[in-house]
Amino acid sequence: MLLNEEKLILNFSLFNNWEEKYEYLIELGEDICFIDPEKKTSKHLIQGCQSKVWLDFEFKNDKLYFYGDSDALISKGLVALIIELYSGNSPKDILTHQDNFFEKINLKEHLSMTRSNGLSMMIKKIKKYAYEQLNKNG
Amino acid sequence: MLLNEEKLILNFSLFNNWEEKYEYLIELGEDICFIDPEKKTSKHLIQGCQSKVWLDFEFKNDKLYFYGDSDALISKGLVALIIELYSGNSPKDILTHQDNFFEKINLKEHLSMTRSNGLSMMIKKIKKYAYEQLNKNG
Amino acid sequence: MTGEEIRNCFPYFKSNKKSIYFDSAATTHKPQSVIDTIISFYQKYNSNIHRSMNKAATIATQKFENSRSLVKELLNAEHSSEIVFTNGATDSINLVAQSFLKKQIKKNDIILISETEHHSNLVPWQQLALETGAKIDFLPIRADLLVDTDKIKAKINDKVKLISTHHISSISGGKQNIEKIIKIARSLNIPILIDGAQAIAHTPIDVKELDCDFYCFSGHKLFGPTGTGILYSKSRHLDGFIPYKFGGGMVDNVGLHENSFSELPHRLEAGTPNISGVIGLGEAVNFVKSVGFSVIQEIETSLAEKFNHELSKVDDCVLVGSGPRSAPIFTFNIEGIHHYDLASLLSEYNICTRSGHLCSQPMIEMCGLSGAVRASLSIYNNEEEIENFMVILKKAISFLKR
Amino acid sequence: MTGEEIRNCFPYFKSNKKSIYFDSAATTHKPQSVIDTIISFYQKYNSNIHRSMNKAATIATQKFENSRSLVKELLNAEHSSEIVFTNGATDSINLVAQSFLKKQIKKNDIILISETEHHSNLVPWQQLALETGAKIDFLPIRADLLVDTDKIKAKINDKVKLISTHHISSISGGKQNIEKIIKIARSLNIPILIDGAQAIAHTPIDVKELDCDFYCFSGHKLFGPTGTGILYSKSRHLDGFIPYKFGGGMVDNVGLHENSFSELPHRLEAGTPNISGVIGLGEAVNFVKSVGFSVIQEIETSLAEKFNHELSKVDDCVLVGSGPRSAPIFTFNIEGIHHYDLASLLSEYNICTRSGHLCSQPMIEMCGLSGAVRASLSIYNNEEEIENFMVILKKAISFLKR
Ligand SMILES: Cc1ncc(COP(=O)(O)O)c(C=O)c1O
Ligand SMILES: Cc1ncc(COP(=O)(O)O)c(C=O)c1O
Repeated sequence: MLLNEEKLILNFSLFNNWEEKYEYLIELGEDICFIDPEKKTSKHLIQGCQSKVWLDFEFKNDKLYFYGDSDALISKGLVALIIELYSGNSPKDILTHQDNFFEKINLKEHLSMTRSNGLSMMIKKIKKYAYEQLNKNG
Repeated sequence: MLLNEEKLILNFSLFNNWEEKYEYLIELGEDICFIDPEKKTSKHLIQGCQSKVWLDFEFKNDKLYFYGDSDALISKGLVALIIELYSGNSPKDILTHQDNFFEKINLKEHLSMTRSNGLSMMIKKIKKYAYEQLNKNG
Repeated sequence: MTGEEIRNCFPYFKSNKKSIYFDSAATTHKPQSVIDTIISFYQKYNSNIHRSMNKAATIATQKFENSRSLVKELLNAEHSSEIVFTNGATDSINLVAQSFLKKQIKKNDIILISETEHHSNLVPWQQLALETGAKIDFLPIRADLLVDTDKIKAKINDKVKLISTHHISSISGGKQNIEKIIKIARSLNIPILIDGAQAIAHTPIDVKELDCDFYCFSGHKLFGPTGTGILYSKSRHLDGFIPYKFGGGMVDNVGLHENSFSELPHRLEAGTPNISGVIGLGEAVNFVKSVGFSVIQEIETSLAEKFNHELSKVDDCVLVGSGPRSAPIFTFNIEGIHHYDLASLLSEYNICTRSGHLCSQPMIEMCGLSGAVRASLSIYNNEEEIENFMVILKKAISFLKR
Repeated sequence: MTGEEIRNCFPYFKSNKKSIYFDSAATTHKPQSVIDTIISFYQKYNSNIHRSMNKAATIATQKFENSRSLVKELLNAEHSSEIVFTNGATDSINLVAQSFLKKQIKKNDIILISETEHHSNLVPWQQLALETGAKIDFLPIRADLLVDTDKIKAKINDKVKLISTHHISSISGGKQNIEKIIKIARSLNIPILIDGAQAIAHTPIDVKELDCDFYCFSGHKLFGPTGTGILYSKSRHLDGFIPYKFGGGMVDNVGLHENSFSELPHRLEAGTPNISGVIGLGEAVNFVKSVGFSVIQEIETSLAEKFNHELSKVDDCVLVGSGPRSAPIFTFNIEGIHHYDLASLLSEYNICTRSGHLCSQPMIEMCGLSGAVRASLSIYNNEEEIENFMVILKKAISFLKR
């Protein structure tokens, strides 16, 4: 389990319908850990055929922290959610984390459309960063 | 209608079962207008993936005459039948002949498997010869 | 047939009473008769074709070749042998690129397409250009996003070795003046390919009258099975096609080092084809024939008018391409709302649309957009669905704009 | 499952009570569950995949990708991304030739195959050789028509850029010692492709254990739909595959003159794929899993023994390939009778076999034949059919020998 995972699953379990879930997502997106605007370059861009996602990271005190953004409200919320989930964890915990989190919160749909949005690519990238950190230090 | 067409359709209509039809075909093949054995070369060969057919022709008194052979009994009978049908007719009659003959005698199956035996290729060749003669003379 | 009767032919709507399917430009549903044809193939005379000498194989082969004749009639081609079965429009275009154009195109030659093509009619040419040193050039486009036929000639010179463009746009539903484009190509003796993927279900095609060199489409957009496609090619080009897939079924005589290819079109259809798909496609053609294009066009025109009228009442809605429509395809954005957000919400409301760059990124970018939402209708849709769609669209907008 | 229970899964036999289907090497029948999967796709969640953001598309995409995982498990591949969907074994082999080998093969390089290959594993290499100036060379063959693994090394030098051979023969049913062939290729660092078209329905495959570079098969020979196929490729090769079909669905970012390709394996799957077919193939894999290869092999071994025993009592019968069989495939001639005549008669008696050169002309000619009759069985056949077949075979022989 990652740091915030339980809390997030609990939050999502409280919604009675998708409207509430989306409202929550959109709110999450408003408080996203923003990527430095100067870093919104192709280097940090994850291109889906529908929405754009930018992602950056930082390694501090043996933990990974992520920063991101997206051009669409809902995907920004999803990016914020993914950041909430992974930020502040150790590379090892991130790498070994099983992806059924999104099934648990019933958002798998958004994640399975690999090529619509950049989200599953984003998770791949997060794991790649974790892998690289692990190899650098270990 | 070609010269022998009516007679051939009548003959086939007399059979009660396929055994009789095949016996008749095999007999027909025994009396085939044989192609000159020297002409059994690749030039006169029509290659199917199952049986081989050789075909030659002659143009005499404004009529086309065909000679052939095959390496299998039944296709030899079919070749003989096709020769019976077309030989002795004018190029024009051959060219304008409609191919439902084989439906009428219930042998379409053998003809439709284009690439199993050379038969439909053989008919194409016969029509091609007829076309060439017509253009030479007309 | 009435619209209601047509809808009843499609079992999808019986299983999906609550959803609205406005994604027919991506793929159409299949009438029960097409599904039954596939079932009947697998249950009754399943067999490989062209090869085996047995009764099941004979029936299967005849049905397979009968589909070829049906497509030949649909397009009013001259001969059945001008109809090549492929896996889809994409495959057909690649076939023209690899088997026809590649052998005759040289460095600095030009392939003339447009910026408004679907990726499938763009990327194969980009790649061929990369490979051969040829160049891509683009037909001039008018404000209505269609080719400006008055200005084509300026783009043409003796370096142009092929023109390829679409018949009806997958974005705007607009119909090119392909008659005129083909006439120009013809007069200059340049081969022309028409991508009919979005036209085939909406308008009758007569390749003899059009006099185009190539015409292609996908079965799955004509109420037929997935994994089927057609390339029509004039015989005189087809004769020179160099196969680019090799194997069983396309060779007559095979030696250890060389072989001779079969007659056309079999030479271009290597391996066991999608037999059930092709036979199902034949039935789809029968279905279209039984409805008739005059009925199809009548229904679709009235659906398009209704949709257009209703959409015009939605605030801040901007359509991509505003000319007259030959297919009920509407691509739009709501100002201030991201298309991804809108499509996500529509999806939650059980509406099937498509959003994003719609496999036409250059065109979308040419319009200054990052994407859009597309609602594409077909003969089985009805006015009630359009009304419900508008209600939900407005709900989604107010949710996102709150 | 018992043989009887298995047979009952196949509706073909209910519609064809009087016929004997011994042509499973050409194509297998489909269990009702596979047909139902196709019906259910078209009736319930028909939709294009990977592109549209809506519920039907999500289900379709998930089922499509689930088929990839099922095939990955069937072959015990490392990653799902090593499984590329093609249109059939022929298509898979062409993909390796065009996308993998072509870019690295040069004049006088050697492609090592055998004279006993199916045309689909021969003609693509001949053509690539013609195109590139490379040469085809042939693995040594033993009297039992299998590759002589003791003599392979003599054929190998640093010019050899690929080895390709079949797993189980479509003519003799014999199984190559591919374990050993692969080991030799591996030790010399030569990529090796195994054509598993005739193996996939008869024997479990473990590509990790085999350690081959490529493995391919067709869905329609594994109780699945037509128009589907698989190429398994080790990731490290796949990374370097240059797509040879371009279009929608295989590009991430498209500009007017260049573009970037999607991640693997999508990059190699341009255009709308055979969605219903692939989903049906997944169900076919489930079916095979539910029967299990131990049951399959038990049934087939006993059928093969029975067939062999009965056929040995037929006068003047000459088998092609006489070694042990790993699939119940019997190719034979009756001396003095042309295979075409025999197959024609069997067909009149409602027996489905195949005859001719069986898409393996070099092998048939190597055996000094112009063709042969092939009876190929599968798990749904039974002993009674074998007995009836023999009675009819003898009738046909006496008819032709009269
Ligand atoms: C205009 C156009 N061309 C080509 C295609 C490609 O069709 P397919 O994916 O069936 O090969 C499409 C389908 O989206 C299209 O709309
Ligand atoms: C050994 C072998 N390889 C390849 C193939 C080609 O399969 P397909 O025609 O399904 O592409 C076959 C099928 O006949 C075969 O038996």
